[in-house]
Amino acid sequence: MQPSIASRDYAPQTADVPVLALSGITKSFPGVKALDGVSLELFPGQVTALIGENGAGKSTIVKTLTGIYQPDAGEIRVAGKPVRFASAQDAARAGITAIHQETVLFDELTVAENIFIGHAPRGRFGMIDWAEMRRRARDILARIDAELDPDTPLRDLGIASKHLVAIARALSVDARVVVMDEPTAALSHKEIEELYELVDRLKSEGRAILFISHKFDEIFRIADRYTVFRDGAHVGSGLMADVDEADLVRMMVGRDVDQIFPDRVKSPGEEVLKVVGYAHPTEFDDIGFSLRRGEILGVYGLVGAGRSEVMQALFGITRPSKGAVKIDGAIKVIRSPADAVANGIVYVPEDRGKQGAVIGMPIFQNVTLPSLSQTSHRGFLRLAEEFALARRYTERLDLRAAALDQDVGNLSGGNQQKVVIAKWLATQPKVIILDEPTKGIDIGSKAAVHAFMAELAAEGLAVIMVSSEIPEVLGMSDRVIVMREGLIAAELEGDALTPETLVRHAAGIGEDRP
Amino acid sequence: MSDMTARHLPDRLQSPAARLLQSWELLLLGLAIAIFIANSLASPYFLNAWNLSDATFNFTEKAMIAFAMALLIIAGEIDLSVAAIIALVSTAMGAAAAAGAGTPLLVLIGLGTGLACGAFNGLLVTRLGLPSIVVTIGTMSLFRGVSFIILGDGAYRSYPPEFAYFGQGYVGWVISFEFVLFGLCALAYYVLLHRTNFGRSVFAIGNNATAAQFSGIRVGRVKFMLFLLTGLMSGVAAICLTSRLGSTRPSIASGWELEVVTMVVLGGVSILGGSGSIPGVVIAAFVMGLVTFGLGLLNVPGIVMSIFIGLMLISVIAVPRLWRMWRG
Amino acid sequence: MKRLLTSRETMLSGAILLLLALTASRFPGFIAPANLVAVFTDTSPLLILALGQTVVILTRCIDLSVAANLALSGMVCAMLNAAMPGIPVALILALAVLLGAVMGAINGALVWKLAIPPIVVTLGTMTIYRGIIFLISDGAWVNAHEMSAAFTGLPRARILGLPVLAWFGIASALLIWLMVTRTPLGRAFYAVGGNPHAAVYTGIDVGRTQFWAFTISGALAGLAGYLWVARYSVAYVDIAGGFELEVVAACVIGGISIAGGAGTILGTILGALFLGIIKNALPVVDVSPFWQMAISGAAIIIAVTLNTRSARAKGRIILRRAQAAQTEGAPA
Amino acid sequence: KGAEEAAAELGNVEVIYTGPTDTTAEGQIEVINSLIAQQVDAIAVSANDTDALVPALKKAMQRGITVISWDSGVATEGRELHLNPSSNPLIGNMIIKLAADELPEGGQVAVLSATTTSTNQNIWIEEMTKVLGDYNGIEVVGTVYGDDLADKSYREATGLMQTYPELDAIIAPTSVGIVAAARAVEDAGKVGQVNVTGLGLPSEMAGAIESGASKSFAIWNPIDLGYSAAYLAYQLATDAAEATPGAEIPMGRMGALTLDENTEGAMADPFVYDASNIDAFKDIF
Ligand SMILES: Nc1ncnc2c1ncn2[C@@H]1O[C@H](COP(=O)(O)OP(=O)(O)OP(=O)(O)O)[C@@H](O)[C@H]1O
Ligand SMILES: Nc1ncnc2c1ncn2[C@@H]1O[C@H](COP(=O)(O)OP(=O)(O)OP(=O)(O)O)[C@@H](O)[C@H]1O
Ligand SMILES: [Mg+2]
Ligand SMILES: [Mg+2]
Repeated sequence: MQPSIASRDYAPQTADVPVLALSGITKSFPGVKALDGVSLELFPGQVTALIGENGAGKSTIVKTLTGIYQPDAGEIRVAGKPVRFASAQDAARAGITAIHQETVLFDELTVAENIFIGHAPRGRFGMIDWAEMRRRARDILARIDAELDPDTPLRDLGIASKHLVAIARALSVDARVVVMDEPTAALSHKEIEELYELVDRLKSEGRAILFISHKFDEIFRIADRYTVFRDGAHVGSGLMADVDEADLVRMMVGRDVDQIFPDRVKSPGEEVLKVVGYAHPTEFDDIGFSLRRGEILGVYGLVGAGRSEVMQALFGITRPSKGAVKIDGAIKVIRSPADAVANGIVYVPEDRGKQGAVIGMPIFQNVTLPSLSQTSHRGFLRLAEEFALARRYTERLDLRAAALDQDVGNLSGGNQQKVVIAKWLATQPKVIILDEPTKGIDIGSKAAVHAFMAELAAEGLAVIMVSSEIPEVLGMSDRVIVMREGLIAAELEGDALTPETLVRHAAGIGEDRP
Repeated sequence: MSDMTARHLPDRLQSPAARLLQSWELLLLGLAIAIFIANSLASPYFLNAWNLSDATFNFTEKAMIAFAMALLIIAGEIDLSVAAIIALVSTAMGAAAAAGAGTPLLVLIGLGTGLACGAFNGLLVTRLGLPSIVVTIGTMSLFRGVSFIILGDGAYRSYPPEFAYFGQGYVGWVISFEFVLFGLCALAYYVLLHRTNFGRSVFAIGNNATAAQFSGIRVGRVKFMLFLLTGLMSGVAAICLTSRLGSTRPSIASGWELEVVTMVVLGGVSILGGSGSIPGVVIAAFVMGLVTFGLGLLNVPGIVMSIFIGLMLISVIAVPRLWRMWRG
Repeated sequence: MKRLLTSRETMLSGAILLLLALTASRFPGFIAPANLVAVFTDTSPLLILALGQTVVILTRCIDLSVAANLALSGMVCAMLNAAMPGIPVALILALAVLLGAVMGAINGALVWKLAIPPIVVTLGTMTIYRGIIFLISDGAWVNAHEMSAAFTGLPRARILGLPVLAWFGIASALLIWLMVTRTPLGRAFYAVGGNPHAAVYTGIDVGRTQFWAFTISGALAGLAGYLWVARYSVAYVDIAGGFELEVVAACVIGGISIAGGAGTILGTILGALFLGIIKNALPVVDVSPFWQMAISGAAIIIAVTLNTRSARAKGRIILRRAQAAQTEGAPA
Repeated sequence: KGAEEAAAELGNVEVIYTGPTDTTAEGQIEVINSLIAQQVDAIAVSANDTDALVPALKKAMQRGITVISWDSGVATEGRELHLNPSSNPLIGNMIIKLAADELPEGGQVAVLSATTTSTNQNIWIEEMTKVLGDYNGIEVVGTVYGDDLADKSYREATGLMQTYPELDAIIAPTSVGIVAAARAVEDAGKVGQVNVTGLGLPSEMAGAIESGASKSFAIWNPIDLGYSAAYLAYQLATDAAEATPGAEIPMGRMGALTLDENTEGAMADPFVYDASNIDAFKDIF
């Protein structure tokens, strides 16, 4: 048997009849109307880009058309026939498959099983046919050029390989509609190129593709059509050929957004942080750099280069095996985040949901969590002071919420990020580390984050910004460290700071392999 | 998210009074009052100061442990070894009493042994990163096992006469020493959980231990302290119980761990961690005490009483959910 | 190869062999084949319950009601047999399994439909099921002479030299192993426990899967209920009291992660055998009975420490140098 | 059942029979507290811990309630009198005699007890050890505890047979233990080699007598025991009698109870059951 991916031919359908059409879809969550009568059409052999700000409802519609959510109202038609999906399996049976924004994989299962769970090939008595499953897994992996053994337990794989498994999983269904929800967010340069090739191939096989991304360059590169959502409503669709970037942005945010990075007067003060010879047995080695007041230090690298690990070591999460940290010239030992905070180093993590805000606690309690010693009296809480402190910083960040005692879990992702930043500013730190501060943030909010970073630096805070986006790194940083495979590959400044040098050092091009 | 005008954020959406009105504690209080009234109607012996005072012994010792356990469960851990700690503490005190120790020393030994057991659990959980439910299933056998090794089929009964005060003494009229201690512990734990930085970090850890750690909270240290507190309270309960029984056997307090957990859960503490309150646990203690005492007065066999407790445990969570489902 | 040598199952097998050797050095008769059969037979009820518990724990739940379920199913069988000795044993057996499954399904439904945490549900049903035994039996015992010979005879009848009780243990292990490794439901147990959020995305209904886990656990408890009552020829309220924690301990020793989604049936079998051997060896080697409890407690703690150590994520390795060192250390 | 018979005979007596959730001392105390609260006239308790109940029972006595213990006793200061089903030396002697009678040549016997804390078990075993010298050639090789759990008792009995392959008899002075031990002997195929004896109820032991695993065992009549306890409690509560050493207190159809210096007394001699009489009793108790 051929790998399922090529076993059906959808080409005969005419390109202007939608293979999948959603209309009038409404979906509410407690307190939020995530989708309000939206429509979406996908055509065979074409890539439709779905764009919108954070929280516009993109992932929600993906979950609706893959059977994970059931819409409150509206209609889904597959090839003209109305359908209802009670579960993800129903949608898969109708030929709809998705690479979701969240990883939907299982660490304890093997690669082959991760690809096939939910629709494993069955043998006698309805038992799973392991041999067949492995064989098919191997075929699919070969198709996407992933050199993975189907029997490896997933927990042994790196993040990029896991992503390949997620892609393989989407392809294991003989799908006429393939949905990709921000598929390139975790991939490196090379893997992104490969993904584009895959998209082209799927297109040529006559499949309809829904592609969600915040990156305009890639949308313009691969999409044929677009659909824009704003605040859960449909604001426009059409052919990519008819629009330019500014049009799309206007539709997305309802106004013009200049994408120019804030102008900054670069006047670094004295040195606040110096890292010497930081090393860890498996994660990084020989890390050294310094940082001055009012400076923004960019840290660039491909995903998996170990940037977060270094920053988390500075913050006391991972314990380095060697090396020293000097703060204001004095050597400090940092064994825990509590030590780091006490020494004026704070960290805004990449993984907001898990490491950032304490979901389920009110906003003000989140904000005061690291500075309780300020607002309390001999270890006893003083609510009035807590509210005052929380108000001061949340209002400064223009937090959008109903009240300070609202649960953080009810806020949108961007506002959760603001709570985390407010929490740290309240401790009046010397050094703030922002790990991918604009990852998955829409372009409207992005500009706000950039402006804010510039403001902090202007107030004399030292900022470290870990980022994988070259424009952001170039636009914001005074100086950039490039990391590769746990080592510092280069430190760039001034004229040496160009997209080419960044990519070259990050990927190790033109260097002898050690 | 896109317009840039700053806005004023109110502190609270609802006034604290409005919140209280919708709270679990109020519901539970209603239940307690209903049971109280039902008991008074069902049995002529119920409304009697001495009888009510006797009834408090049904729950005071368990409730003292339940306060510490509530904090532990809110922080996302559990300690199933509390009853075994009682056995070991009681054995240690018995051995000391047999060797001629006086009451003050006995109390010190009791508290010290409790703390040591708590520290042992705490180290295993926080240092070795083991799941607390498994660790304490293990130490539950271990602690009681040690007391079996020490005592075998014997018993300690040579406690000094003053030692009887803790479990049998009265502070004034019908108010027993144990009941006063229970009240003091309730107050202390209320303040600790709801009014201090420590309590706030307990909630933060229970909600999301990683985020709490990333906010600069020393998660391991807080959890360790909670195991210590639970050990300490088991020690306190062991002192009261031993004093009340006047003797020690290794089988003392068997099965209490599940009753304590039941009390905590009934008090509205989420077994998944992150939420709960001490007033809830206090009321739950009264509810359990009143139910067992009331049914006892009607001479309902204990095993049938436990059906009531089991049903109550499930229905306090199930009924509100069913109600919500039924309404829409 | 290295993975095989350091796997939990290998380590546990080693521990079991060591235990047997130690026992044999003080009491050689212990490892006589006939006695090993007896030990296995004696461990079978624990094994059967542990298999059910494994399935439940895999889905990130826990079932504290298994012992009460066993006792209630057993009591119903015994009372039925006493009242109507004519009912064929096969029918009683089927009824026990069915009754157990219904009790398990009640747990499962509460977890699934009302989303009540499993530990709360089963803590509650544990006392309720026990209480019901008292209500139906009025606290009285059902004794050997009230049971029919066929009823009490089945578990000890021998097939190919092995008592039927042991065969039930083996058959349950095989069946659960097949189910867990070869059926979609079995794999769903791992998925639901390993990453419940992701399971939804693959079309697996988390609640329904947990419901089936509880039902299976209940059915096995029902089976064990009949076997227990028939074997000891007596039924009363307190039978198998406190057994639920021993069952959980067997799973944990066998390497089933309490956090769900990880562990093997072989592990459970070994875990149950380990506890069974300790329980059977202590009376024959001259260890004071008072030591027994402390020893099994220590065994649980040691086992879980070792399991957690070996299961601790090896962590991915960024440094090329460290990666190279790692691959040299472990030639594939 | 016996208590109710006594109540009927005495007329103005109401019997409350109740028990705790589990067999712990703490549970029994809760029950005693609720009985105190109901202002009962008398409490007759079969304790599962000699000492732990004392403070609670003392409190009961302070409030004017008559307290007696029966079967499994309470320490002297916790009750007015204790009713032994039979005299302890008699039982101790009886259980070893039952074993020895089947072993004219002597042999090895082992004891399977209930929990390590059961008062009565421990006393009987003690009394048995005292008279051991009277039985030539009988050697007690070990004492194990089945905790009154069927499965543990079974396992311990199996262990005994393995540890002592020459074992001739198991003495189990507990009704759970004796049944489990008989089962274990049957399953080990040692019927005829190992004789199980001790204290058990005819209804529970009928099967074992039939299979031959047990040749004989002894017990008193539990109905009589309940009857006597109720009668005694009535006598004391109505001040018709006083529990002082040496006193003789009537117990209706069971005669009178003579108290010793510990205010203990024995109801009657245990009765021996074997294949010849078991069928007549197995449906009674
Ligand atoms: N399970 C849920 N419960 C409650 N609210 C939800 C849930 N899922 C999504 N929402 C809310 O619905 C809205 C739409 O979210 P959705 O995830 O679809 O946004 P998105 O367009 O995918 O954003 P992003 O670009 O950040 O991925 C948001 O306000 C979000 O907070
Ligand atoms: N094998 C893996 N399994 C699970 N998570 C992984 C794995 N590898 C990497 N990750 C996660 O993916 C993210 C990126 O990896 P890492 O932190 O090593 O790279 P980085 O260079 O710091 O990149 P960035 O900060 O840009 O994501 C981190 O959140 C990390 O925890
Ligand atoms: Mg999204
Ligand atoms: Mg990272």
